[in-house]
Amino acid sequence: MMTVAAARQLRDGIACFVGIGLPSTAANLARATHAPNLVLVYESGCLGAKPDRLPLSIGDGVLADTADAVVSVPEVFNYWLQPGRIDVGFLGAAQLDRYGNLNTTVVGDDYATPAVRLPGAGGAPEIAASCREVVVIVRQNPRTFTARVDFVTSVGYGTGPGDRERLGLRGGGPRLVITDLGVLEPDPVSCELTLTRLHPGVSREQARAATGWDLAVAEPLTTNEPPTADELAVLRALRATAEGSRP
Amino acid sequence: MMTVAAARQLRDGIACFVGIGLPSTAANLARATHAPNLVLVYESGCLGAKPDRLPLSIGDGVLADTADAVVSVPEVFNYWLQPGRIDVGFLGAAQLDRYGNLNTTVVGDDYATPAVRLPGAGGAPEIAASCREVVVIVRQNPRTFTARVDFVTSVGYGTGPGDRERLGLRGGGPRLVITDLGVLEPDPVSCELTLTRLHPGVSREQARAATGWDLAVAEPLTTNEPPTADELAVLRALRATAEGSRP
Amino acid sequence: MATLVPLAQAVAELVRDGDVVALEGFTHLIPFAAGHEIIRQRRQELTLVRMTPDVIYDQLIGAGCARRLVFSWGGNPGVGSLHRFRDAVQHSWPRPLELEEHSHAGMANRYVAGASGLPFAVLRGYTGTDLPRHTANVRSVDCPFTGETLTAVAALRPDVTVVHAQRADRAGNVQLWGITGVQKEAVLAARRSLVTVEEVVPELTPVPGQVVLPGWAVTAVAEVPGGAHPSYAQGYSVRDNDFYRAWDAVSRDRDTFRAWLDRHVHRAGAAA
Amino acid sequence: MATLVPLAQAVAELVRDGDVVALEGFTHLIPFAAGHEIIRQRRQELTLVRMTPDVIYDQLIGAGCARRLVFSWGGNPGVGSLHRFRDAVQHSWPRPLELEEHSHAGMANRYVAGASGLPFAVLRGYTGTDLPRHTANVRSVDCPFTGETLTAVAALRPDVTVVHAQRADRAGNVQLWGITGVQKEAVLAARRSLVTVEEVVPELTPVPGQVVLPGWAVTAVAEVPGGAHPSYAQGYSVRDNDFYRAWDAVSRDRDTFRAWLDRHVHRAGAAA
Repeated sequence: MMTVAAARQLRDGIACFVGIGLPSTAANLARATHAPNLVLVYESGCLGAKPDRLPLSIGDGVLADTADAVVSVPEVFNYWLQPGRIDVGFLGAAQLDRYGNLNTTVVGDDYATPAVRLPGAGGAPEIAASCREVVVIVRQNPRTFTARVDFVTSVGYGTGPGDRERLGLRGGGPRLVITDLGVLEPDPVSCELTLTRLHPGVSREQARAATGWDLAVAEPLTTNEPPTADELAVLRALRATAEGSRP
Repeated sequence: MMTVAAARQLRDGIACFVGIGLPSTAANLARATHAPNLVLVYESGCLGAKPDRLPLSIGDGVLADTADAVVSVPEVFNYWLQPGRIDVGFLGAAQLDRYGNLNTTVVGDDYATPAVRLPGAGGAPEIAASCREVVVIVRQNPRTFTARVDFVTSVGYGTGPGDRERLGLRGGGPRLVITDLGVLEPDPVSCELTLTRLHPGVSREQARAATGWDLAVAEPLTTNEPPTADELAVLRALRATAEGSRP
Repeated sequence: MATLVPLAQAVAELVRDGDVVALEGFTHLIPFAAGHEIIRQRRQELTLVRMTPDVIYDQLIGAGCARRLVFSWGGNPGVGSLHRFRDAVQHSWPRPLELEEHSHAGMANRYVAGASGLPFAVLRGYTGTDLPRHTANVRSVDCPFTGETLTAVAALRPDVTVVHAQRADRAGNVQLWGITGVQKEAVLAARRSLVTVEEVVPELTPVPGQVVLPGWAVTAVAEVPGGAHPSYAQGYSVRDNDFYRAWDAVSRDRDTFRAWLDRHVHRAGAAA
Repeated sequence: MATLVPLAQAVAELVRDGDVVALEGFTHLIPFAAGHEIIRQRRQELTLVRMTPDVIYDQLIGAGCARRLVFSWGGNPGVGSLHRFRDAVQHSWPRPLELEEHSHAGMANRYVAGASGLPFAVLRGYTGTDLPRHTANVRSVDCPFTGETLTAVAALRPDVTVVHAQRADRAGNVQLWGITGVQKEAVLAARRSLVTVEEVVPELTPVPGQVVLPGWAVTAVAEVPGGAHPSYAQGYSVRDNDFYRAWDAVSRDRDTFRAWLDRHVHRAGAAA
């Protein structure tokens, strides 16, 4: 459902900066259903990749083979991401706070001796800064949805309204957080992430219990349409191409 | 003779930044005679061009067709010239002073209303700054060899010893000035251009009379070997390929 | 997604009086046909930007389209001077021409900064020359790590960049190869862009040395076979060196130039 | 001009204890064989630099070659964590590992600055994150034209960069294509460079999407067919995804890892 909900967010014809895993699956699902002209940009330098199977890594050969252009890594960041040419950036996180700030670096209070060492920043800080909007895809539980992230790897709305402008971040910031329970959106005034939609069969109490802060809930709170038969069929077919990679 | 003298300066295997006209002819003469592994770099982005005929312009198709690599114009300046990877840069000029500073911008006292508007800087300022050494090829007469250039387009030794270091210029500066009368080299102490060699049949008085300042002369003053039959034959053959372009 | 439109319409829509206009192409792939269309539509007060203003800018300047020229080398490559350019600078004919001049390295980096969404670029350049005295767009910047002083150049952001390429597909993806110069940067630095191409093809077969500009990064594409003449399009045509040599005589005299312009640009367009 | 030498000799001559060493290759063309040779030659106290330290750096770190890691994303792409990397950071095994971490954009620009002979590069990045607190190589710089504050990153200048490519000719000209990542910049930023190639051919036939590194910009070339395995060389091999998945189990346990290293690196080399 996370993947389907994410795919539905992608309008046809926009340019989308894609990481591997769920974002790549969602983007390719969108391309195979309602958004055939979606432009997939991978940080490996593949612009307009049109993979016919799910790549296991962002450097998979199928991305270069099917791209409109393959450019260097400095170029993809400097000429394509940085000037704001990308409409939507997809990000995941190990921790996220109420303002959509993301941590993919370390879990624990001390950076030098972390409880868990995570992979680090990758392209995320500049994707979060420069894409016109950001969609976060992350499973919702109190460990991940935390009042304070241990490390700010990528900035959402900082400490609240006006922070992005003060920092000179030119992209719009997180527009949606899609979880396994529902969808959160920033409050237009406070920038605080607010539960706006639930997936079918999920209750607001479940979502609040899975959040490490006092989660605001929109009124009315709506429920997402369940995946259509077509979406599920395409998704299954896509995953079957991925050579046993994790969903 | 200028062309032959310039070609002789190019050791085999070095990388040489070439402009069109005499420098290109000289570099290709060298490649066709004693320096088959000379690397020709053109500011159009052609690295290691091996033209079989003289190109009329630095963007001639034969340069791209025969190059080891064709790179963008920003790249040729940023990755190849600027870091000091080029051994020798060839430059011409409309005016040159005793410290080898060059003018290719305007003749006349007032920049805004010049007596003669010249083409401008092109790649010259950074060639003069960054190549390990510079060879200037220019016809010698009092109008060109002037006590003060009307505009410093490219820096030689500035106002004298230590100036290049003070300005942060990392290349070595003009090592040779090759004219239709002979060869000038900077004095190792004063940096002032000094007549060190004459072409056959030219007198030191002719050279001094063709110079707009009191030209220093080295002792002993030697005379260049005349062009060999082989050099002349290759040069004629090269020029015949240039579709009637000027020598 | 780039739209495929006729050249006249593209110029009418994208190039406006007073615009900062860059026509790029480093000796190769110079967008002559688009330049002629700008002359035919009698654009005025343009700031013309180009690393190597050569014959096409000599024509635009002589036709009176330009108020200002931003450049790094202005000449007829392999031949000599640009007489219309010199006449404008030295005698204000047909109108005064303001100049802002740079080195190639400076111009290239100004486009790089523009393409990168940065307000400036850093280089080793200009130091000790008289160039920075005559422009506000060259300054110095200190390295925050070493303290070393380097040169900063201001980003170039043309209102519109025009380039010529070999091919495009129907989605407006553009493919060029051979000497590709600064075209990618000039297009990406601009607010709007127009690419004239030798041909529109169903599919862009990959070519060694190619640069591909995705259609979503280009505003408009116009099919103009031979649109780079007298420069050339590698794989399609060779440089018309005779034209460049002949231009010297045509452009020396104002009347000869005007007659040439009338016959080969204004009336050529009217017939088309 | 690059010299053609056997891999063991190239590593012996070019990679020294205590060096700053960059092995680059963005998922594609990762120089595994060269990394294994560094392990076999038991290099110590290296500062390892790489945008995406993945399995090859997990092996180098687990083997105890590294004192310090400079990177932007450390993981097993598409699989999960790097257990040797985590063990070194979290438990100092087999020795403590200092970290300096950046974003991809920052690392890429640090190489660009190194390749360009500049002490720093400018970008929009890092702002508001906790990354700059933990490194001295990220600072701010003010635009001398607009006054805007931007981010500066210090140039990377590795002592030696190692990359893998598809082909070289006998003059040491190197050709790579497909995803070419940051390899050109990493080679040009380094004081010395080693390129392992799938094959040495008499002539480099041009290929679409190619990057060519002229032999005079490369120190040494070593022919190592399959030298990128388990990553891949487009046109020669496909990525061994099973190896990456299997690495997760191999690397979780110190003894399993040591046994693997002994068998597949140390003894493999001795037999060769």
